[in-house]
Amino acid sequence: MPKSNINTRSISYAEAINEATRQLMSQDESVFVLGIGVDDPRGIYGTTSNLSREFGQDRVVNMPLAEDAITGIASGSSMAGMRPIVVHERMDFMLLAMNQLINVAAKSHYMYGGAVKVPMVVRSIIGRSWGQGAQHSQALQSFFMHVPGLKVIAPTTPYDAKGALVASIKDDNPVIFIEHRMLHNYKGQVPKDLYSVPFGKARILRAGHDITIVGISHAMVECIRAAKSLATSSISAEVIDPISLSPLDVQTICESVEKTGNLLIVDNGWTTCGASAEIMSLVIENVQGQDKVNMKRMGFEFVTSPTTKILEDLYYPDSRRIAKAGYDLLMGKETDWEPDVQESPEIDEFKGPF
Amino acid sequence: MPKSNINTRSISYAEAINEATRQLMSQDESVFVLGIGVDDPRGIYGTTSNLSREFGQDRVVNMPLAEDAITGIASGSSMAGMRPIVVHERMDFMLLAMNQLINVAAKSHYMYGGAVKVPMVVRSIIGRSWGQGAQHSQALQSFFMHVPGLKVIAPTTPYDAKGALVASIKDDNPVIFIEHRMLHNYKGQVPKDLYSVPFGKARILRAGHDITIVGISHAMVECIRAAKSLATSSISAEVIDPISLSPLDVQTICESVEKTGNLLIVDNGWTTCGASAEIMSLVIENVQGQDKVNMKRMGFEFVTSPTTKILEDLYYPDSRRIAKAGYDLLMGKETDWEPDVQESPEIDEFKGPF
Amino acid sequence: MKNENRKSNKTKLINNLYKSLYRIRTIEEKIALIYPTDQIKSPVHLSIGQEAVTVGACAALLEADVVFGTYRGHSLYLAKGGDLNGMMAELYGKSTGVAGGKGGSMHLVDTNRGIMGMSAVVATTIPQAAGYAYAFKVMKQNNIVVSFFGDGATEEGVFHETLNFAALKKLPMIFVCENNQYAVLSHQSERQSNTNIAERASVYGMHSEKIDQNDPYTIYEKVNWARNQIIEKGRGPFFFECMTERYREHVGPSERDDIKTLSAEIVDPLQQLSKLVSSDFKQNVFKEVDLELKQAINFAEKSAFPAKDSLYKDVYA
Amino acid sequence: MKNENRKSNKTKLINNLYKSLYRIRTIEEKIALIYPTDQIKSPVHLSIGQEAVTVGACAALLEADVVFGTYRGHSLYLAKGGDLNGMMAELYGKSTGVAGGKGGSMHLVDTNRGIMGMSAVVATTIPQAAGYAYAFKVMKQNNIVVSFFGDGATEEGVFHETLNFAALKKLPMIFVCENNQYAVLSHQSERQSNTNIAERASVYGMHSEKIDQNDPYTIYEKVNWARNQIIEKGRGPFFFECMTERYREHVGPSERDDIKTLSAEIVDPLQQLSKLVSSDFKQNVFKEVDLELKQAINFAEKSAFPAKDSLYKDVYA
Ligand SMILES: Cc1ncc(C[n+]2csc(CCOP(=O)(O)OP(=O)(O)O)c2C)c(N)n1
Ligand SMILES: Cc1ncc(C[n+]2csc(CCOP(=O)(O)OP(=O)(O)O)c2C)c(N)n1
Ligand SMILES: [Mg+2]
Ligand SMILES: [Mg+2]
Repeated sequence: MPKSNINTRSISYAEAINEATRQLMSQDESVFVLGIGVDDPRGIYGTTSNLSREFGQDRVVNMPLAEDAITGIASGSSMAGMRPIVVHERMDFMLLAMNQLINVAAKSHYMYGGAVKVPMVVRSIIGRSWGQGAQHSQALQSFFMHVPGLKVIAPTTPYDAKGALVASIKDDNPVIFIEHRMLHNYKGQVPKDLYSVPFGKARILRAGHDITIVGISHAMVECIRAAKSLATSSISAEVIDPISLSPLDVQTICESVEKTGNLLIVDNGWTTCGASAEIMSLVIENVQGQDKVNMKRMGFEFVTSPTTKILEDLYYPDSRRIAKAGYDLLMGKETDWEPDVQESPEIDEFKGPF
Repeated sequence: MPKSNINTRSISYAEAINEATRQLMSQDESVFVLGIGVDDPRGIYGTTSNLSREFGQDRVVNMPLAEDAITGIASGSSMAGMRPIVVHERMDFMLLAMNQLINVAAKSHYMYGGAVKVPMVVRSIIGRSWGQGAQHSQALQSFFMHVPGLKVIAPTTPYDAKGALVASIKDDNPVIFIEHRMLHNYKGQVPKDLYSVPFGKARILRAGHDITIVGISHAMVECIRAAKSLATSSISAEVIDPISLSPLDVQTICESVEKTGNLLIVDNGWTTCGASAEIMSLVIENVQGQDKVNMKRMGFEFVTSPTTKILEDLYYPDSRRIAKAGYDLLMGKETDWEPDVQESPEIDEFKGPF
Repeated sequence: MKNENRKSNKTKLINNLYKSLYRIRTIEEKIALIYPTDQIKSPVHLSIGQEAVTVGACAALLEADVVFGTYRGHSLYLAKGGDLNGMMAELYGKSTGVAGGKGGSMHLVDTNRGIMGMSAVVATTIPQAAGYAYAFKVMKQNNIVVSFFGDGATEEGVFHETLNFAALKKLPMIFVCENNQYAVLSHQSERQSNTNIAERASVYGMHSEKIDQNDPYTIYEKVNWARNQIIEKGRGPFFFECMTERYREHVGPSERDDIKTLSAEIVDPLQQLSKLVSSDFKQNVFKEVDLELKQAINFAEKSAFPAKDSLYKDVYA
Repeated sequence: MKNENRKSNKTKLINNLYKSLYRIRTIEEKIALIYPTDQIKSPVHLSIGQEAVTVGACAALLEADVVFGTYRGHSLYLAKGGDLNGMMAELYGKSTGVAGGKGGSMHLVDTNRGIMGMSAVVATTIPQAAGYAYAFKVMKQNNIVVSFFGDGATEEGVFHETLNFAALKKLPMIFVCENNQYAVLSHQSERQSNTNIAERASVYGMHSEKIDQNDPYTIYEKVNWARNQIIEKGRGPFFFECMTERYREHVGPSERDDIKTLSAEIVDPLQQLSKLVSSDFKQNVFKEVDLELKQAINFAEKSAFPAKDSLYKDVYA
């Protein structure tokens, strides 16, 4: 990731997505955006703002409420040479589109023996906070990782958001592009020009040697905070952002684990059959027979997301609990170490409705 | 599981399902069956045969092609006190019902603070062989294991099929009941009376002490064969059938692994973020810090299911490859050991169309 | 029935409709006022302007009749007799809420009053309502189910799947579309090739009718008639598209700024009813509602937040 | 155009329709004969009896027009010009098959002929066809898309979602429902509250018509007219419900035994056409088809199975 320089400036994650979309739409006529409310003045949290004014309603298509058809329409158009970007305001709505995504889009290239290509991006946003509750806060990355034929990417920084979206749009496969509502307002240095962040390459966001912490999507932000807490107790955590979940860069993770001997995986999602289970299993398969590694997964509590804040706060792993888990893992037992309290301003300051 | 006695007789897996359904429908008026083709003379491979004659079309409801609505209709009826059993001829069709299953049925009890119950069973059949191909052979158990609020059960013997279906129908939650087309014709001793096979209790189908093999759904049949192959080389494999995938009986698996020190998990499904990743992770979390364990997962190759038999045979783990993997795991390296060839008559003898 | 009797029945009904509508309007306006204090940490979708539909329809229902609705559910919940304290506490995220604080504004429920739930995913309760009606039918229970949903919901596939099933099985149910012409900021004409929803429903072979007035009494009469047809003649299902108007933003407490003027044809139901009700009656209603609302807010404020371990409760029944 | 010219054009067309239909019928009957030998390890859904729909419709299309179909796709594939060798080899699971043996009978494709694919999951290609048509529209390409599907598919939600979108965006496409009245063994009346599918489609605001004849010429004329309306006047979409009859089991090679007599009104299209074609012409067709089919079977039999490592190819583009 670049340091600030003449060609970069600080913009938000949402702006980075907007910019990647705009630049590619200018460059390539076949790129278009479709989804419920994409031309709405609020522009899906700013990520699609002004695109319809610039490119017209044929290329920024406000759709009827029809997620399954929207997905089929996108894949059909992609077979005709277009490059659709479908947008879902909530990832939960993708459950209405599983048939078209998994039975059709993911399989078309293979099932037709390579005769057709289905380049399409499906953007979706994981919700959180302010009583989003059961049906507006799901994080279903593992469903898509499970299925061959799909690629899955979940960038956490504005830099990676722009570059990964560019790579996704240019990719010739169906790509599930996962955002998190609590990341949209984050700012970071982003180059003005087009660039790609490649699939299958993890990023070490913080180097360290005592414990490896892998954080997915918004959990990454909490992991960085946890790493700072651990540092106050002289524990040096290496924090890795996989960015791309399918394909997944096992090698970078394994190299880190071989160095630290300890692995804490924190997903922004449920752990059962989740991304964290996959990463843990891959590490076992790769490092077994070598040195002993301590491992732990964290994620959403295995319950439905409640709306009331007092329970919601317990539902998500926060930096405090992550730091504590890391510490205890390292010590090999439950300790009474208490981490510094780290603030999570993006959550505390977020106010409804959405 | 009972030995043959006066109250048991040998019936097929499909007959066991039919019998459990019939007995509970006789006992409890609120139990009913709905789905596409459930009153069809072929009776979903015999599993629903004759039920409509006995109980009438109000309780064996042939449905329009509308999987999402069918699921919502089932959950709505269950809130009114009925106990619906939804049947999908192929598990792949459940992808059309994910919204109602995951956004609604799985969450209702929690999201309404316990005010409503959604007792419903969703039966579905994993297809295989004879060119089922990409869209008629998926095994999506991990999707349902991932979601709190759902129970998931995948029995492999006729005895467990009957008892687990009884338990599922009596359960007050949405239960995903998973069958495999290649198991339907298998026969086994099944009691005439009603009995339950409880959730969350694995079954040791074959005791052993050198390696633990966990097999899921039809993969279990291949694991038993593999265990026999291994026995010819004096390797004693303990074969465990989890039966219930959510809740999952980790304890039985861990106890076996502590004894054998080797674990091979063979799923009838993809491994990435699959049931096998979950089991491996749970075992790590439970036994770590203790003795070293060698572990390996197997499942479908990470590609879309092809139709032509020559590729299909490579796509699925068979007893030969399972035995070989077990042997090599035990030896800690790749060996040139070659297992006995074990037949898979249920696959070789199966002829289309379905 | 004598003419006078009929007249006095009608007066009573109008009074009740007025009271119900005034009460709901007042409660929601109060919610909008409280909202900026952040005590309600839940996305609220207000029905202000469109209460006539649920108020009119529910006036024709018995307590044992069942309704299903959407995230825009306060009005339905209250019109069907849902407990106000439980609703307020739920909005405040308290343990005394109807869902113990786990559901919030979008998932109101009161099974004792036949309010079977509301969903944040558009159109999802439509097939559930049909399933409930199917149960009524096979259990031979003399009640009906009413499914409430917006104009946007009629674009979802499951709407069509359910209409077909309900008509095929002649279910004892009524579909009520609250057509406020908008899905968030998107007008019906941007989303539907034929904006006449009642016409689209009619092809499934059920009685289907558009009601233009946004008037609770008209809606009451239609729903009452349909209910009688179902109960007495075994007919069903029925479909009503009720034209109405939402005054506030899609979600949140603010006035709309996305449309300059509201449709001229659609009148404010509260103003209309107000003309038909005596001022004495109104004064009483004002007082009653004021008191009830104060108590409910007090109840919500005073109630405790859920205990931490309740996070793990009710995942499974 | 002179009357004679028109007549000779019509004769030519009838001849072509006959040839196409005879060819498809013969090929499928041959497949049914081969099937018991287990060389085709793939579930085959034959169109025998209902070929008129795809034969008639495709006769009105250009090569660059695009079609999407279902698992019952042999007839569509052949009518649209798909390569017979590639299809046969695909059924045999060979590497020379149109999908390299990975798709089988249910997933035929030939992008050079505008055959964009067929799906084993009912109704899934309907929105894809609309997406393709949307691309034609924005890319201003003067071609159309035809979506073929069965009567059962019209029960799925996505059918409704797609009709709304197609009509809303005035897409250059034609929906063709092959109504054989059955979904597997279930009659339309068990599944649809209103079995008039054309009527159900008409409420989306598109030209929608039921064609009763099971006659390829009639269907050709309608589709040809609709295509011209789309290309010349920018109209669209159009909907045709074509009544037809399947003679074989839902899946597999056998004759049906689930219905005693086929609908009296529906005639066998091949017998009908046969009366309009000279016996010389027929003799030629017999020979040609016979030869072509022998060669295709030979091609399929002689071709190699896919190499083992092809299992891992084409997962990603
Ligand atoms: C399946 C689904 N898609 C999209 C959304 C996002 N969304 C929430 S409300 C809404 C508009 C619904 O409009 P309508 O049905 O007319 O109801 P109204 O809000 O007008 O009462 C949309 C698109 C959703 N909640 N669920
Ligand atoms: C979504 C889905 N549900 C169920 C099935 C099982 N199934 C396969 S074909 C079929 C009947 C479809 O009938 P129709 O659309 O009329 O086509 P036809 O077979 O008559 O050509 C059914 C129910 C399926 N393949 N896909
Ligand atoms: Mg609306
Ligand atoms: Mg049919």
